[in-house]
Amino acid sequence: MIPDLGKYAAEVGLAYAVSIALLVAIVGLSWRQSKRQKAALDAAEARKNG
Amino acid sequence: MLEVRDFAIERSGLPVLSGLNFSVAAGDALILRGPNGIGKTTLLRTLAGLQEPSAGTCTFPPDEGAYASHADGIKTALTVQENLAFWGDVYGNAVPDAIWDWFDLGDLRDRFAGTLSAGQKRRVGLARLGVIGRKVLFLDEPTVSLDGFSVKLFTQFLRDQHLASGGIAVIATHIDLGLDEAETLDLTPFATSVSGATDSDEAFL
Amino acid sequence: MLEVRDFAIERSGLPVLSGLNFSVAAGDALILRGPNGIGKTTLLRTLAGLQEPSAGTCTFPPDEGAYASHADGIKTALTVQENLAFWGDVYGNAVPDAIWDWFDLGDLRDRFAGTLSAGQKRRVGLARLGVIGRKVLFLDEPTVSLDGFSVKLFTQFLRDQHLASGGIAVIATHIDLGLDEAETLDLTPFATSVSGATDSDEAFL
Amino acid sequence: MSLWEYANPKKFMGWTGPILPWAFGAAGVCLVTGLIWGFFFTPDDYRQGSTVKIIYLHVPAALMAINAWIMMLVASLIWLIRRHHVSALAAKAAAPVGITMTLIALMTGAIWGQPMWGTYWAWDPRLTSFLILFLFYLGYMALWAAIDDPDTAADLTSVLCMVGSVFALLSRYAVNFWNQGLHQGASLSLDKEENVADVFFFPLLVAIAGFVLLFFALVLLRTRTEIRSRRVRALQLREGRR
Amino acid sequence: MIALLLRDLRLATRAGGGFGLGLVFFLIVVVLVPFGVGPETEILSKIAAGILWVAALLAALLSLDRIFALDFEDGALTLIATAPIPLEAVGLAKAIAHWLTTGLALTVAAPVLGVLLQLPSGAYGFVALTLLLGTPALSMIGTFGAALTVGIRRGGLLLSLLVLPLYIPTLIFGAEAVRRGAQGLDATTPLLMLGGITAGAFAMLPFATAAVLRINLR
Amino acid sequence: MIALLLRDLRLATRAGGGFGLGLVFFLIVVVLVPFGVGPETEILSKIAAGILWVAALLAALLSLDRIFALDFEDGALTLIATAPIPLEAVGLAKAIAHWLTTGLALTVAAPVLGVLLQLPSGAYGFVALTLLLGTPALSMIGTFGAALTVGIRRGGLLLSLLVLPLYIPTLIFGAEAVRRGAQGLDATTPLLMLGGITAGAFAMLPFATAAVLRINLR
Ligand code: HEM
Ligand SMILES: Nc1ncnc2c1ncn2[C@@H]1O[C@H](COP(=O)(O)OP(=O)(O)OP(=O)(O)O)[C@@H](O)[C@H]1O
Ligand SMILES: Nc1ncnc2c1ncn2[C@@H]1O[C@H](COP(=O)(O)OP(=O)(O)OP(=O)(O)O)[C@@H](O)[C@H]1O
Ligand SMILES: [Mg+2]
Ligand SMILES: [Mg+2]
Repeated sequence: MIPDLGKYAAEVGLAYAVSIALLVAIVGLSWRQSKRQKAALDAAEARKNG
Repeated sequence: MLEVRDFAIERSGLPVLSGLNFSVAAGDALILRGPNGIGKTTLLRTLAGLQEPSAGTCTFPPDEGAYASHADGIKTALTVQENLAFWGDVYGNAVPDAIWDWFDLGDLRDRFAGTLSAGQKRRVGLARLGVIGRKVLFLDEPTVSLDGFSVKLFTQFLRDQHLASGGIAVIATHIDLGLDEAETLDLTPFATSVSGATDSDEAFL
Repeated sequence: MLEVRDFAIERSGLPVLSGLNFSVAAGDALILRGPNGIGKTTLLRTLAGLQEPSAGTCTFPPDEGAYASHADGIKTALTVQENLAFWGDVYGNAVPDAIWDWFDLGDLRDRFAGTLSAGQKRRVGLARLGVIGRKVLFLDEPTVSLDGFSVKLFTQFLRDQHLASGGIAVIATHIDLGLDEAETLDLTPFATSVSGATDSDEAFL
Repeated sequence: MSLWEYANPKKFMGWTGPILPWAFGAAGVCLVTGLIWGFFFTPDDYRQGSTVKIIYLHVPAALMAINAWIMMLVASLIWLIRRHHVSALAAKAAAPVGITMTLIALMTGAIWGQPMWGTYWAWDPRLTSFLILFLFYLGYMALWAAIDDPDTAADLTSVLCMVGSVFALLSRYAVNFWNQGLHQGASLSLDKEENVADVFFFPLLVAIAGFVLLFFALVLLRTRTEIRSRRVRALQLREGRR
Repeated sequence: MIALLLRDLRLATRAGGGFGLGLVFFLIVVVLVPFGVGPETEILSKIAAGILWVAALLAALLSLDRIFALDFEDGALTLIATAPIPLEAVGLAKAIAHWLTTGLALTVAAPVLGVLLQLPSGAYGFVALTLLLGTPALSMIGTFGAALTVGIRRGGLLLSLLVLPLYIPTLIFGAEAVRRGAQGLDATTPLLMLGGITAGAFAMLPFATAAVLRINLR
Repeated sequence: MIALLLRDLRLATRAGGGFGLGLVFFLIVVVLVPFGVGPETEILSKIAAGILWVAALLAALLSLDRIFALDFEDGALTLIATAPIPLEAVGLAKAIAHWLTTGLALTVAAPVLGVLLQLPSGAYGFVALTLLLGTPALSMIGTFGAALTVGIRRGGLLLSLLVLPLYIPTLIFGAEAVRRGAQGLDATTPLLMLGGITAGAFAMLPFATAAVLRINLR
């Protein structure tokens, strides 16, 4: 099912790998920061109310 | 004549003081008191126009305000004389000859400012006030590092030169200046309660 | 026990004070007084070993001296807690829990030092003295910018913690600390007459 | 009720919360469809061989790199004029996404360059101006990071963004003048004749849609994070007071 | 404004004031490059004009953080901001002082240092001309950058990062004009662009500088 | 000493701390050079190794003034000097912290940036190797220079002036090793010299640094 990439397989594969890695990285980073900040806010909120 | 109405100030988006109302007539001085961190520095900077108040107004004759903080902008590589002459030029005034006596700087006139002791440097910083000829002075702890004699010199300058010629001074200080005729304003009651919100943060609270 | 004999100091090759003799017993404090520019700062720096005296000796238990100047080495990008912990590490001590009360810093513990007011910052600088655990303190105008309450806190710390445990303090100040048991030394009589020459210059005179 | 009301942080948190999953979902669907379509089900180009498949990453990323900067410019202007906090925070939130897009464009381009031009890097104007754009992003983010006070940071970065945009345009002109390029011209024009063949074009469109949606979703998510962190900061400051 | 300009010039010429150090840095970069790339005359003379421009740019860049930081640290900037000089004039005076103490000196020194890099003989005039036209823009853009980072302690490297992309067009047109000029090609366009950038920078950036200073002093 | 090292690393990674900025400066110098000398691949690849070394050296150089100046200005250095850490250890800790935040990053980034300069493919390994061997010396020598100028306000440019001649041997051997290595010649001698300089610097300069600090704090 993998298409025949010919002599440029390395390049095309690398391009896809790098790009997808970068996309995953930015999504993951944003997601983690979001979780962290949410936790920090909940903690601060709890301190304020409690 | 300095008039402050319904004044509120903030520092980094945090309300510091609010509900301030006072006025100082020409020839009068006002002494600000209050514990560390109450907001004296912030108030003086706001009055001097370096930052915006979060509410209220402060009026005094335009182009008559001057602010003096801890850091007195003295260039260590210039002599005392050159330092003062610069401020004279900026404000379009000559350096009054009497200034050397007022602040007991005669002997230090040609010393590089970098070689002065802490108190001597402070005296040069204060002498700037005599050079710029502004009527409304906002002074933040002007007598830090000064010995008793120099404090007296400074009080004398304020009283005999500045206030006597119709000037106004607002002074934050922790020590007793001996300026008995001046009114005192304790800032403690004006500290903003924690629940107050300011412009820039209320959106987030 | 701090003992100073026939001490003479200079600043940039110019003699400043000479003929100083004094000793401070464990548990005692000495207050240095004198007009601006007399040489208090220079004396303290020399005692602390930051510069050489031009004559005389100063003895105190080795590795027990600590110097505190105006600039208190606080990193604005670190929190108060981190700042103190660093000094604790350097001197191999833990930060005593009581320090937050001694200097009323409990509320400021996790603030970045850069966001403190002048007096609050000073308090952090003084709290360092409680962390490093040195016995012989040389303090240059420690209470600058402090309000009355904080000055009291500091005096209390000196008396109850530092001196009570056998510490020594030499303090230059222009204000009254309320440390009544301390001896006072007026430096005015020790000012060197201008004609005196120092080691490094006499070759040219 | 004016449109600006939606930019109130509370309101913003309110209306973005529910659409966030949909935005990510749509982005994911488009991206996966576009990339799989492009990677598996398109023929090779007769000149470029299989490397043409890189286009589905390269072009959308390049487009978004520029569009992210434009979005930041607009958001900065809104902040400077109307002082809507969310606008400043959205600009801040977009920068890391924009720089990632720039990096993807640069790296896929570089990888593509090796088989096509025989070198990973040439000082072609298009490539060079992307490198300059990368530097602008870096500077912008570094300035945000270096300033403690959030409003000051917002003001300063906004001015930087405006001045920087002028100089970015100037740089574009300068590099064009400086060197003749190897890179192909725009072929995604409305003028059908120059366009790439449809087999490449449709998956490319889907991939572009995917990148746009992903950018949108990420900026929403990051803006929400920034709003939360501002609120945490405000609460903490408040606690720190006596 | 004149008072400020004169003071800055006087400070720059005092001990530790930084006058001449930009020049020295320029000299040092120019000296380093042959150590790095090796002594072959032929290569050196090809890259000479470019290296001179890059070195001039780096020398200008590295003296930027003095423009405001010293005045900020000792409080003078706050006092100047409340003095009866518009902040726009302050920005302009600072940029002019920077150019007089740095750009002008670089312009004079560049042809001399060209000898070290085996600069082709036709290029000397163009190097001087382009630097004369271009360095004022470097000073003005740099002043804006310095104002932007004035509140940041030791913002020096951040300043470089912010300013360098802004310097690129000036560099490109400057170096390109020299290269074309030296080969006898028509250098009018890059020279015009260079002049245009300088004029534009002085027309607009004082305002941006003032705005940014106001924000930073708040 | 560990406490100091850890604090410096922490400060460097805080906002405005300067971590990564040395790297960015490196990137920027590398990017500027082609704008100056023009885009021709052939010329660029000839000068690439030399430019990388010069750029690394400049990047290290420009981050030097942070080593002591910040601590000096806020008084921390005086306090550290009276603390129970020998000043020699202070110098060493500062140099190590500088290398970790600057030299190491430069070493990693150099091969990547080599692409921009069309570095010949045989030279990549040698660039990384020589930088790894040489940048510690740059940090240590620079720490000494920073200690020498610590009392001088904004001594940044003066510092560069003092340190650059000290850097020249490192630069020569470093660049030479890469050039020889890339051409397949024997690069043992310059590599050995490079290692020797680093070893010597770390053996001797902490003491010189401490001595100079002592004088400057007087
Ligand atoms: C680091 C290097 C590169 C960068 C920064 C870059 C940048 C860009 C940009 C900004 C676009 C969008 C232009 C537009 O739509 O108007 C683009 C499109 C494109 N690039 Fe690159 N590029 C690079 C290398 C390459 C290489 C090596 C190739 C292949 C030989 C290539 C082939 C293309 C193609 C085919 C398009 C689509 C053109 C179009 O349809 O508009 N690029 N590139
Ligand atoms: N860097 C310097 N170079 C030359 N002379 C100096 C230098 N610093 C201080 N002096 C001079 O040395 C003398 C002693 O200064 P010192 O700072 O010790 O005084 P001080 O007693 O601490 O004064 P203050 O109460 O004002 O702090 C003063 O006359 C001062 O002018
Ligand atoms: N940069 C800053 N960021 C955030 N908060 C700050 C900042 N500077 C000061 N503050 C806070 O603002 C409040 C007011 O500070 P301000 O400096 O005006 O106090 P002050 O009355 O002058 O005190 P002091 O007598 O100690 O000088 C303090 O609680 C302080 O902690
Ligand atoms: Mg204050
Ligand atoms: Mg003193």
